[in-house]
Amino acid sequence: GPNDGVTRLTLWAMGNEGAATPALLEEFHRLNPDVRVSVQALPWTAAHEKLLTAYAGDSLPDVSQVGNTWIAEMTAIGAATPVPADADDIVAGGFESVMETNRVGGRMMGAPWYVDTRLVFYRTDLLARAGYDAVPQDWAGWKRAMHAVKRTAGDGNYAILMPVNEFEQLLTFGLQTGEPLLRDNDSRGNFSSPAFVSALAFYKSLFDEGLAPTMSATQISNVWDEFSRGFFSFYFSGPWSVGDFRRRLSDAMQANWATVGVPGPDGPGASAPGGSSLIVFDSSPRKDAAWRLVRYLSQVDTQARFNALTGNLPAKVEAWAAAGIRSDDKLAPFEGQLERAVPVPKAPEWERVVTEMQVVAERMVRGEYTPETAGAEIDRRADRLLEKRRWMLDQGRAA
Amino acid sequence: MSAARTERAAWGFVSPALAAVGLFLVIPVFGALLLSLTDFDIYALADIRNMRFVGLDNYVNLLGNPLFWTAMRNTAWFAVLGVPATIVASLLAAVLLNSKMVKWRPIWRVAFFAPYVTTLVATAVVWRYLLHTRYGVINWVLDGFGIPPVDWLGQPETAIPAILIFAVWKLFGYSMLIFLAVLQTVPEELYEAARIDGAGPVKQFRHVTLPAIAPTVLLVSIISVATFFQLFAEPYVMTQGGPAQSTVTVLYFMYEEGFKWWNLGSASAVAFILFLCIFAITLVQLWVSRRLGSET
Amino acid sequence: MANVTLEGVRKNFGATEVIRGVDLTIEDGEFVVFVGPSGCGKSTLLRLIAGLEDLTGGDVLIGDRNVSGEAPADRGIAMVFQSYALYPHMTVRQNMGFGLKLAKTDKAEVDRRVNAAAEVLTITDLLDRKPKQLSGGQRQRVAIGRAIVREPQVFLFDEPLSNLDAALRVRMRYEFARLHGELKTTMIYVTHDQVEAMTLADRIVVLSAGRIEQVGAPMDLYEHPDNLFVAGFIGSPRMNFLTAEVVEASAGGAMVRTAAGEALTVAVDAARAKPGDPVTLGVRPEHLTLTGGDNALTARADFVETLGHATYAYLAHDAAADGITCQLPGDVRPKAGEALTVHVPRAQAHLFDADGQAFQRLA
Amino acid sequence: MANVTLEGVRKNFGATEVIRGVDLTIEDGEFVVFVGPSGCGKSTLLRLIAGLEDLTGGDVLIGDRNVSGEAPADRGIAMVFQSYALYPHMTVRQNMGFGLKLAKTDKAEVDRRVNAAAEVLTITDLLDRKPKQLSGGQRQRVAIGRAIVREPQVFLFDEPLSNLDAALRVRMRYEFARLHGELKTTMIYVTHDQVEAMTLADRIVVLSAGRIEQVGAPMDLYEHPDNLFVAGFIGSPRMNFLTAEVVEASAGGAMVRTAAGEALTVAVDAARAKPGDPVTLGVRPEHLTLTGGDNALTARADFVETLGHATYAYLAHDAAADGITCQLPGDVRPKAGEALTVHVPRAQAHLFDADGQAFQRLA
Amino acid sequence: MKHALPKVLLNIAVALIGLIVLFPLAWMVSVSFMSAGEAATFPPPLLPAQPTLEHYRDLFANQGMGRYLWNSVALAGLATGLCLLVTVPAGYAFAKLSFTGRDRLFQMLVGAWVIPAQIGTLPLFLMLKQVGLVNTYAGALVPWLTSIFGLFLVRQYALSIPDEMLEAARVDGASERQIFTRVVLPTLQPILVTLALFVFVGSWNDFLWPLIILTDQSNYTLPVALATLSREHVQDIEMMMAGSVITVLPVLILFLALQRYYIRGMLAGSVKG
Ligand SMILES: Nc1ncnc2c1ncn2[C@@H]1O[C@H](COP(=O)(O)OP(=O)(O)OP(=O)(O)O)[C@@H](O)[C@H]1O
Ligand SMILES: Nc1ncnc2c1ncn2[C@@H]1O[C@H](COP(=O)(O)OP(=O)(O)OP(=O)(O)O)[C@@H](O)[C@H]1O
Ligand SMILES: [Mg+2]
Ligand SMILES: [Mg+2]
Repeated sequence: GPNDGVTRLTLWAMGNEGAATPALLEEFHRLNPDVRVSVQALPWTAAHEKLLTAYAGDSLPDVSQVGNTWIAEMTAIGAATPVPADADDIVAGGFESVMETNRVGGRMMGAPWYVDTRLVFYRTDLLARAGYDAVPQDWAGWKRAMHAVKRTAGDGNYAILMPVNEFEQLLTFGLQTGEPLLRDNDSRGNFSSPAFVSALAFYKSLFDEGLAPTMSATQISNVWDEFSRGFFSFYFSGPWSVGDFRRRLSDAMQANWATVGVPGPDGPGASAPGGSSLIVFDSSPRKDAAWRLVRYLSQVDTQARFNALTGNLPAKVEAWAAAGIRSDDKLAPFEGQLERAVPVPKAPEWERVVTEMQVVAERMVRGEYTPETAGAEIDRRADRLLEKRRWMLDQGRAA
Repeated sequence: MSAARTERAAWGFVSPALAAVGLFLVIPVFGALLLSLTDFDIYALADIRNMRFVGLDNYVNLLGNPLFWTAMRNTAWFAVLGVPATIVASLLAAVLLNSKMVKWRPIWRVAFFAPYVTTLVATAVVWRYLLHTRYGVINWVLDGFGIPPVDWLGQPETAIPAILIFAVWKLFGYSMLIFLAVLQTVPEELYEAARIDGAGPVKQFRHVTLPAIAPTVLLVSIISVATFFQLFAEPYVMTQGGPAQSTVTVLYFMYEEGFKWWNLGSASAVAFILFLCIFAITLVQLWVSRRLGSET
Repeated sequence: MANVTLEGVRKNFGATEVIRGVDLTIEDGEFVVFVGPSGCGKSTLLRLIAGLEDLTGGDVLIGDRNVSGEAPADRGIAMVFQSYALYPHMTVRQNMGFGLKLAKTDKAEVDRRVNAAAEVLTITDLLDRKPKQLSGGQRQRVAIGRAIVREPQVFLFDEPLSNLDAALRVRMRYEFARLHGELKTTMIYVTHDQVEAMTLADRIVVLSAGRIEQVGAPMDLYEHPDNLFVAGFIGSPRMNFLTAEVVEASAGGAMVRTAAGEALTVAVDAARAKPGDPVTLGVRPEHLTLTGGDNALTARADFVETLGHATYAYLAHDAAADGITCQLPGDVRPKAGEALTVHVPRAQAHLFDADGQAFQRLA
Repeated sequence: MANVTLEGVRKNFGATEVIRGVDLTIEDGEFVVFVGPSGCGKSTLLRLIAGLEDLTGGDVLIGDRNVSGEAPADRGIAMVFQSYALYPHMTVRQNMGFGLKLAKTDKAEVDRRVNAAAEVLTITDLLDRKPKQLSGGQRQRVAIGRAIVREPQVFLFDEPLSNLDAALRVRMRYEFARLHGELKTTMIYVTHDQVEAMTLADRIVVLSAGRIEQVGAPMDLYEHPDNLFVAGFIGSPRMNFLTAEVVEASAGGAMVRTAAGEALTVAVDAARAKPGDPVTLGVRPEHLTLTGGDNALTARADFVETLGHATYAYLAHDAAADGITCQLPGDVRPKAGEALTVHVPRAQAHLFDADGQAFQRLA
Repeated sequence: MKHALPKVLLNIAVALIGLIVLFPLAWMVSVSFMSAGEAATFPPPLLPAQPTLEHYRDLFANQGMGRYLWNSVALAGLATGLCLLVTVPAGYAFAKLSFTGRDRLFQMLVGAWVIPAQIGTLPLFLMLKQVGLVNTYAGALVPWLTSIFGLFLVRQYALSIPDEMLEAARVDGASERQIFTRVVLPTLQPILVTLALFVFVGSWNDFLWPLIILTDQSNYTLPVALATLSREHVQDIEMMMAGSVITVLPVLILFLALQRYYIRGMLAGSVKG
């Protein structure tokens, strides 16, 4: 019954985490018999809108996993609460670029749970067949390698898979240029800067030159099968795919793939610090218990177990050793990539801006825009989206 | 006194329904009109002071928003291609099923109609796999005819036709029923008179069947236009608006604007434009049916 | 114009026999009416002649040509349907000319024929209207017009007046008589309305359950029905029937005793009957009188209806299961409950044997 | 049982006056029939008596009690509707007992009354059926039974037989007469069927456009219609009317000249007429004969219908816009086109003045 | 005999259409019994090599399908009940009882009918948020209270009730409420079945509104859950087919059992789809 002295918490978790968290919580329940957590799983593709809908409908959970790019938005609408001053230990010891994404107005709004960033998965055997024993670390070299792969891959196969409805690839290329993506206190787009246009041009050229199929993720029935069939040899993804590939690829195939940092314009490149944080919602009447849960989930040993369950990379550097990640040749490259990570702008509208960016980029790939006109178009769309933010800044209502 | 008594009872009977309609339909519609004149968004949801009255700005912005026009154009394509396809399919089915020579007609009638009652989301999921580029049954059949596989849902050029194949499959049974009902009102004697006049099957169709159902073709096309204007779940489930937003419909656009990005003001403006479109269609429909009514 | 001959015509729908062997010759120019109870096969027989149904057995000859295998359009017939079956989207002119157009008749000729038919039917000023804009009677005329322009050898009509109101029906009945007088084409007409049959027909064909019961001129059927069925079917109110037994019988007449014990004589040739045979005595309500003394029945009036122009008395009688109806002059007004003595005119009574076959009346 | 009095009853639907002031007294136990053309207000008047419509003016008294403001259920009436209006989901027993049940009548008493009514109507073995399982006549009986169990003071019937076929109608007509004989309750009966009116009524009320035209016993109306309307309305076939002009007039009779020039004498009290007055001569088809020489019209037969029991001749005549109909004996069979001399019996002719009011007949 | 050839051709044509129409549904059922990954091969297999119930088990055991099924049943059932409760008396009154302003009100309802329901969704959401009905059954049920279509359907049918029957009841001494419950309702029974079926199927299949108003996964209806699942499990064809079967089957069975009623309603409502 509801009056049995037990605090009931709801935790929203996305994708894999939704499935894995209940196991992680058994220990928590043992340690905290007065708290009971129920986990609800959301699909990633619907998570953002679900969070906003729940916020609009006053039906947010107590705690939720959120993509760490969304924290600024959750803060702006007043949904998130800052990590309590006396609970700094929860967030201590993380990667700096990731910590930065959780910081809004100088306060930590979320506790990094796991980190990820994207790097390149590739078929060592196919690369070798094409005459390469390592992935070149600059764009030009990388593209040459892709051409070589494409030539040897056989009809109907490609070098790289970059689903045209995913923005992460282009975003990564954009971040690698070093030029900020928004300007004027994040109130205007900066996508027509020559740097970003060059990223657009590189992105587009991979499709134009037949290296990447013009496909969206919904059309790939499953990635690992296609990967092992050689439909593509390079794949842009995060740590979760390591687990997937290990589980789903055949034993024979295990020796034939590896991961490597993303090549940059001229040398190893940056990528966006991804991953999820845990936030406690301001609407929750059970914040104490909620922070207890967050603290538990942030502990080094919990994170290590979490890694074992999901393959997710711990947010705390200390946990990397505990989980033995550094000795894992597939995961080790992530550490370097994370250290090179560059945070994305913290405007609450960012999610939408980046979605528009991808919409335009997809059309560019399909031939509607050149890189230059695409950059201008993204700016135009971004500026419209940021109009309200400019007004709010004028009114002093936004940071 | 008897009049007073029925009057009182009648109000008791109608007031719950009227209250519900007023509260949950009429007020929200006026609310939508008001909302469309504001920039109500997620910030306003947090703090109502963050809302501004912007007059017709939402409408003006929409007119300048390429995605809106994309949505309008896509929707128009859905209607322009879907309506004739639905009519041809349903008319063909109805004429076949109206023939006394066909066996098990009641069973076929129910079978053809069955897709209409199935859950759209579920059948959309099914069709997504039927339309799959590599493993889909449809490409397999095409393969049998030596046609190379088509990337149905992956290319902007084929995504609308692909969704339409599904939509027609789902919807044609309904129009078929209407046609069947009308065909059954064509008196048998008219066909016999035509036979005595020397008309063969083709002439009978041309001179007896077709004139009889002509008004219904119009009616069905109007109904179908309205239906195609309200496509939402099909793209939501099958393509999420892609590829390259080629399947974003007006309603899908409204949904994203409103419930994904929480720009309720702008979404309300979309809703109103959608309303005006459907309203115009319905006016035409009423006008047509009145015209037809007055002729009989 | 042509004669029509049916030879052993039979028709089954699935397992049910609907027409069970009909032989009939209709003379050139004759107006023949099919009557019979609902479902007896009148329409089916007509449609077999038209070619709208396939024969199960037998042959149909029109103008001495066997048309059994031919399409309706080739038989030289024209049909007018109960519901008129006008093409709703065509004008009257188009409706009437449609068959000719399909036959690729010359346009001037089509116009000529349509105009001529319209004149005959006085619908010339309706030619450009659509059927919807016409009254019931006008539609009926158009339907006939459509038949006329085909210049058929035989007209077929299936209850053409049954959709009209009573007043219009009387007028259109008159039109049919006039039309037949004018065109002199063979006409076959199906109806269930006695008055239509009696007033229009040269000969009436009475059908029952897919067989012909009797064929004859209207007054012949009224005065000399061959059997109980025809006797009961023709005439309104219905003929009264009394169960009786033969007392004496000869070629010059018969004496019978009703089940109630009354002895009555009937002027029929009863040579084939013998005393003791069960028979049915028939007498029409309009032939019964309260005057005339002998050859009478006595019965109690159950119920009397005074209508002014006539008085109907309904009598209970032991020999008549359905009672006896008397049609009396309007100024004769017996009271309900009164016992009446009803005179049965010898010369106007009918007598039927146990099989329902009539004895030949002498009158 | 009670008398019914209408005092200045008026009813408007919106702006249209439907009942324009009706005063009428119906005696206790009387059988009164309302007739009149469609839309004249018969049903409305009946429903005003039942309390199903609110009065616009005037009063309704039942058993000397003013019931104008009372609910239908409290007026002591029972009504039988044209469509029977049986509750389709209830059995016959439930249908009949419904009103009593609503009035919380004791269950045993309900049963007793239902059984008694069922017995009167011989529907005892139908009590457990649903209306769908009944024939038209049986349904009609149930509807009457439902009225009987209420033990009303007045029965109201609105065209109770119009949904039945002709044969059944005759039988049910008889049932009504019997029922009235048995129950002796006041009955008010609306019909548009003349035969029903003539055979059932103690008195007929002829309505036209919301007003009473004449009230009287059936034969009174037939023989002495007050005006042209009643004369034309009562009797079938309709009375023939000829336009004429008075030549001589006195209390002992009148001589008129028809528009065609024939001089005819009529046995009416024409004291208030003077020569030259325009009048209408009326004579019923059944009173015209081909024998009888003088006081005759000559006319050409347009069309003759021989039906066996009677022959109808339709004559064209200059004084009769609608032609003249003659009902002749079945064995008289003139030919169409023949010129006939038709005798108008002086004593059975009617004469109406320019306002349509009848001159009193002497016979 | 002489119609043999066209007859055969016609029947073949109809059977062909039947095949096309029914194939997707049959395929859905067949694939739902295949083992994981079996359907993702070319050429696509039509029948499972080794029928298995694993996906159904998985859906109920791990994916919460039981909960969604219950939500769907409960919501569709409640929607049906409420809709009947509100629309039936009103439909009857508009058909058979005269009251001031009836015709004008009815015209206004006809006018309101023209409005696509989607327009009001945004403000309605905000209104329900104000009263705390977002993410509740009650919120999900609201649109079914405003079924003008149901009202019209009932009215249309009620028009055919003879006035005389109501008057007979009045003469019998029934109050207006008694007339409605004891005379009218039993008479309306066929249309009540039609309407109930309609609302049930409509609310079962409804997608947009539950998607918006039911934010909590534990409140999802089958279509919403299926749409969500299908985004997560694109690759698990067989499991998605099992989910589709669970979603479609109940309405399909209901429809097949009562198709006569459904089709009648469909034709009555053909003025607006
Ligand atoms: N197409 C058909 N299939 C099966 N039975 C039929 C068909 N057409 C007619 N019948 C049956 O044949 C019998 C005769 O029908 P027909 O229409 O000829 O009767 P009818 O004498 O014209 O009757 P009515 O006076 O009612 O028009 C009926 O029992 C009818 O049910
Ligand atoms: N509820 C009503 N509202 C308006 N007018 C009505 C109403 N009921 C009847 N009327 C009108 O009142 C007039 C009399 O109708 P009523 O039904 O009494 O005629 P009636 O003599 O019974 O005719 P019928 O023989 O056709 O039954 C008609 O003109 C009719 O149109
Ligand atoms: Mg027939
Ligand atoms: Mg009436």
